[in-house]
Amino acid sequence: MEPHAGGAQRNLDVERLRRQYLDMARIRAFEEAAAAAVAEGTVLGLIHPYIGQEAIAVGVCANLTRDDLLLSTHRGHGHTLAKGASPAGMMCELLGRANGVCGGKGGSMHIADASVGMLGANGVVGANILIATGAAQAIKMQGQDRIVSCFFGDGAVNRGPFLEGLNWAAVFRLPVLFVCEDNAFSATTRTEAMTAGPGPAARAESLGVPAVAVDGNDVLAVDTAARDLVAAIRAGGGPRLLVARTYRLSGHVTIDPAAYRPDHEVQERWADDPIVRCADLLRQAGLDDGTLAGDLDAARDEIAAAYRFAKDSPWPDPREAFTDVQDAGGPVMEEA
Amino acid sequence: MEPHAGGAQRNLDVERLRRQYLDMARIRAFEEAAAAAVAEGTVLGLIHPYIGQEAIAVGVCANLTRDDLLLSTHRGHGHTLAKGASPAGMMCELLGRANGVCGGKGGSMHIADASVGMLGANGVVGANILIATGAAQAIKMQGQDRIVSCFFGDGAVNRGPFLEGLNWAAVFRLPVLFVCEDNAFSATTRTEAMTAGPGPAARAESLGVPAVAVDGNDVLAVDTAARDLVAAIRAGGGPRLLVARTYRLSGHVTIDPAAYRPDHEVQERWADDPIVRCADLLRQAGLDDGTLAGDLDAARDEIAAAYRFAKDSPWPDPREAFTDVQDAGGPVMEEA
Amino acid sequence: MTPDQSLGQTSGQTPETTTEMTYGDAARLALAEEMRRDARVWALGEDVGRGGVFGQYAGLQAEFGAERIADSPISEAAIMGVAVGAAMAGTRPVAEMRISDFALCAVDELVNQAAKARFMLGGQVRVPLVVRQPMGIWPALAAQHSQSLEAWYTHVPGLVVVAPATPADNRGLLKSAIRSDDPVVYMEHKDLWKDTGPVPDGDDVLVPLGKARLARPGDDVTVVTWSGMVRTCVQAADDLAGQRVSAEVIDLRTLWPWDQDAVLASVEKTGRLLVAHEAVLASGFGAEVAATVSERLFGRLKAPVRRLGGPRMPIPYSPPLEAQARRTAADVARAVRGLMQ
Amino acid sequence: MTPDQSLGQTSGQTPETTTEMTYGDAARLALAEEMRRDARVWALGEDVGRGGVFGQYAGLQAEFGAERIADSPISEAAIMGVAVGAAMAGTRPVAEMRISDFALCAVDELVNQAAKARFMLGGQVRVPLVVRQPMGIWPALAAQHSQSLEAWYTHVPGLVVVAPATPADNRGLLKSAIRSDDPVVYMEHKDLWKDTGPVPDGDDVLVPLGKARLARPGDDVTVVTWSGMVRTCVQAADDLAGQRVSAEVIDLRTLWPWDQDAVLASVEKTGRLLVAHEAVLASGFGAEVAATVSERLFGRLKAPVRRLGGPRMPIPYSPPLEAQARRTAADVARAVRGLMQ
Ligand SMILES: Cc1ncc(C[n+]2csc(CCOP(=O)(O)OP(=O)(O)O)c2C)c(N)n1
Ligand SMILES: Cc1ncc(C[n+]2csc(CCOP(=O)(O)OP(=O)(O)O)c2C)c(N)n1
Ligand SMILES: [Mg+2]
Ligand SMILES: [Mg+2]
Repeated sequence: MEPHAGGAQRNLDVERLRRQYLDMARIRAFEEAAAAAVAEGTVLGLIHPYIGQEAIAVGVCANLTRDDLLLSTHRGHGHTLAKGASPAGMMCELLGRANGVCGGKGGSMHIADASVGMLGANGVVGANILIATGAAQAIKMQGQDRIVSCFFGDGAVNRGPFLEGLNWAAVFRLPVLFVCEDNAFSATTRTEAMTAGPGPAARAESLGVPAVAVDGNDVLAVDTAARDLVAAIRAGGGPRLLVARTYRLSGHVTIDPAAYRPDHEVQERWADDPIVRCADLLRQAGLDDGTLAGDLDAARDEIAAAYRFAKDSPWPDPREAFTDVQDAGGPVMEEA
Repeated sequence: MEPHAGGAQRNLDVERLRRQYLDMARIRAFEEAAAAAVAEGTVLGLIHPYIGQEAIAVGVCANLTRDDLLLSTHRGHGHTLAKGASPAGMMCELLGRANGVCGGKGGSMHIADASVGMLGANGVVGANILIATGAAQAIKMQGQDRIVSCFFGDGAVNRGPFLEGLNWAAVFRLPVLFVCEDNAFSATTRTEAMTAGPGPAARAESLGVPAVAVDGNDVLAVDTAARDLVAAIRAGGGPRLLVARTYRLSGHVTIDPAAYRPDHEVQERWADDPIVRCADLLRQAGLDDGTLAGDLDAARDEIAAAYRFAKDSPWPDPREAFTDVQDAGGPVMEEA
Repeated sequence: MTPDQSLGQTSGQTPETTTEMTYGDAARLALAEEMRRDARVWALGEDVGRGGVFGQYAGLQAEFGAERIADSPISEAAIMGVAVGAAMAGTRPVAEMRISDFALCAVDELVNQAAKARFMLGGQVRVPLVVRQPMGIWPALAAQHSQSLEAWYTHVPGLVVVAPATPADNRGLLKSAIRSDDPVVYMEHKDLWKDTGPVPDGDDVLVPLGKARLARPGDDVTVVTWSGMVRTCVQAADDLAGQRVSAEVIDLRTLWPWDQDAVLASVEKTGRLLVAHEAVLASGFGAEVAATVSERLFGRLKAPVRRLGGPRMPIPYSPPLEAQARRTAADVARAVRGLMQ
Repeated sequence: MTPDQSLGQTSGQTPETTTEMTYGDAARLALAEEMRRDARVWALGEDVGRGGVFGQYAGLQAEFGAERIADSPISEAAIMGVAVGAAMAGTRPVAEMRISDFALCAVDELVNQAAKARFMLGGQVRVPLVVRQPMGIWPALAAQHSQSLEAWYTHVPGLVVVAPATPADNRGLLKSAIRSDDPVVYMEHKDLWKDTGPVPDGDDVLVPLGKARLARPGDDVTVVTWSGMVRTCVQAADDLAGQRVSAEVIDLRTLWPWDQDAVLASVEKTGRLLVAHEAVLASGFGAEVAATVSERLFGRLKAPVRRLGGPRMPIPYSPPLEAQARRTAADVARAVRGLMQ
């Protein structure tokens, strides 16, 4: 594993960083709105907030095109937004409305927007690793000029698909960027206690996948590392793993008070908030507080509008439950 | 991964080595007899011969007690014999007779002899890794003074259970010796082409399991390496992996001509026959050719007697098919 | 609802008194009791140290320590496979799958290993293992957290399959499952955790495997059901009583072996049978019950055996869509009335 | 044996001539034809480059190259999961599981992912994937290489389930499966690979999914079966003909969706039904057929619907024990005669 030089040393592209700041703010605002919606009862399902990890999705997706594909986890809102999905379509999905991105069939844990290459959150930890690998194989086979990115958590490296998928991707030299978001937790258990050996990067390298580790709360570092890895992958170099160290600032789900974390730890980690850190960088680069606050407001406004739109949106027709199952032998709605 | 000093440098225990020579010869004779039985039609199932790999089972099991447990693969005759099972009971099992070790229910792929701690061959590649890990956890939990050994092939390191099992064993610091027999093939495909990265030892170390590699055709090297690893495990050091490089001298199954291997490769590997190498060592230590040939004859005679015994043994009563399924809700034989 | 009446007996002490508790607490109590009784019993799974996702392990790690209430990596295959090995080697593990859908990551370990080991090895080993698989629809959990696949496990030789519907049964059956020397797939319904009911006092009250429970007596029609649908069917029967239809509700409790005698006796009495379950209708366990009863009572039925089950669709997320996957008391009542015509 | 008569039509060219070939070769031909026709079709699995364990891929890597006949690591979960992703991303993979029992290492990928992805994502993706799972008893392969779990897959929304019994069907149905836009569990029977039969000429002769085949016409009793049991049942019917019992044998071919119309029409004619399969009787797919027919033709049956299936035991190794797990022509004939009494 090569430690990756932080991005700070490089020439700073302030516009790019500010777009990332805005995208991070949009994700934060989305997650806060989603949590509020759960509290309000307009969202019934479980929501796994991405709060504190925004720099990873944003820094990675800054290096992807719309044609590139993305496979995500149960904690997938951030990835989906960063890949370019509309917050309104996503919010409608969370509220189970007809115009949700998945027509209300999937909800938070299966959120997806194929129009921007986002092929699905996943309710099964680690399952997306194999799907992403297969998508990359299809890309290679079809001679397409695009890559796949695949996000998963530190807990997923203890499931078999991590080994089977990374080995496979390396054997077939597939264009896939694996991103391990190490937020310290597997649900309510500390991953560390359940993970032997030196960690995800060493595991990947033992499987023939070169790995790089970065501070996942430093969007510039993520962006820079991702840029290099994506370039290597696009050049036909085969799969890569980015390990991004971060911290889950919320509970595992919105309704998890996460009281198993000592207060001081949580406070320390909030002090490392990736959005605040990005703001600091932008401030150093000359942006004023008003501009930065304005971006946050804009993000919040956009998401608030999306939420209002979702609340006003229609419920799906019950008959929709019977569609999209299968062409031959699909279910038929019984007459009451 | 620490490369392991070959055993040759150590003081040679000739009696021990000769016992191992005899055990290897017994395995070879058993496999030859089993292959002949398939050709003759007295064995109907598939037989995966252990020919060429005898030094591994024998060198490892020389360091186990009868109380230690062993979990094996589809290629399990060698492990079973080395752990101390009777060839007659095993041969009866291969021939499907009533007095087979499993009463004829399991056959070659499920051969087992719990009375010597051999808890089963397995028809599913890699499945025994998790079972062995669990057995080790039970041992630890019960405060017993024994360990588990778990053999698997180079192909098994591409299945998820390798990761899940080794990680688990390391997390819980369990008394289990994993043994990867790298015989170059996964059925008819070369494992190398399907395995990325530096190999099983590196994978194990990335999972927190210290690994040692040896020449698996050198029974002395295997014995010595296993002795050290077993000592570390018995001392409470947690799991270890022994990677034993070898070569499958037969086809994947007896009926596989294995024509996908170049002749010269097969010839070279036969020149490295572990039994011949062991004989060389014993000759150097002063044993004469007559003694060595006598051991081979004794082994062949013992197995031939076992085979005759098996052929004369009774078939199981059909009603036996309905036993050992489950206490509540088991099957009932229908009256014709 | 009439008080529980048992078609099967309970064994052990005869309870004189009961305590009201939740389905979740009843299971917790059962596990604690069995762990106190037998040092070989232990549990393993993700987050069990913090009490499990539904609180069904709350407080147990404090009493029994981290070795016997063992937190695990996110490795369902390992949880199951380790449990198999640990069962073979002298312990009695309770393997927690968190959500039954995740048990699909461990099917080889359950079906090819746990279920067959005893047989393949000619009885040389036993696999006394309980696999807990919380099943069924819980609001808005969508398609990967809601399946009911009990029928699968009834099809697998070597497995016992249990699906308790009440707090009393969750205590008494979990205890029996833990004492079973064979692997038991133990499916608690996620929507029942908070249900309360009377549980017989005394720490040795078992509910025997394989015995159905008469959830509600009746004369006109038999409704056979299990798990989360039991309360739905009892509700329907209560509603039907007002319409002068007397429905007998039988809670199978154990799906393999299932209590054919109890079902056949009831249908012989009523002449009519509805089998109702939450799982997908097609190839659900209702088919086995219906096929068996149709054959055994041929010519003695007043109406065809009817089945009610879920449509063959993944469980949708949005409430109005999810509602299409649920079977309600109204659906049950309608089906029963259909049988009465 | 009478010539094959199709209850369903075949589509595409009307074949004028046939060629005799094995079940294995018919499948090989089908895959080759579809790969020639559609560059998106490819196959992946262990040892497929050397022709597959049963020769069903022989010669294909030479024609199509190692990218489209892709050897894989021993990673069933990856074979399945990769196929899911590759299907979503524009190709049409044929995933080879080698032996259906090994597919149990990949159930999450099949059931939680392949089967549900289209639905969960509201139709944004499709998963045109064929999973080949050679099933059934082959002499002395024992309990981990012999299972028949077709019933499981019929219970899973989103899946099509196919189990061909003849060379012609193995060609025509594999082609239809590959052209299906939904995931298909395609179960060839290991004991049929070497069976020969006439296969219609022409490279565009499909057998439609969901249509049964009349394997042998008859008047007195209907025998519904599939896969390896078809020839057993035809044999039994031939034997019964000598005893003046005229049995009609219907080969379902596709288990989901299954051809209810064909079955109901036949049983309406005969008034008697036996469903016979190799899989374990309990919760086998025969239960679904029996329950459906018993309900739909209530009062119009001359005898109870009977089922014949395997005992609920793992498949034993030793021949006399294994024989107890098999269902023979004599068993079928006996069951049919039982219906005639
Ligand atoms: C196979 C599987 N097992 C268990 C779960 C339950 N579960 C959901 S999220 C989660 C924790 C995942 O941890 P990690 O991979 O680190 O991702 P994070 O939640 O931290 O983003 C668990 C155990 C699951 N969804 N899938
Ligand atoms: C899960 C699974 N997949 C496939 C097979 C078929 N199979 C049996 S042995 C074998 C090769 C195993 O190779 P390796 O692990 O190196 O062991 P070896 O045969 O070389 O001893 C395969 C693929 C199997 N038994 N189990
Ligand atoms: Mg995490
Ligand atoms: Mg090998």
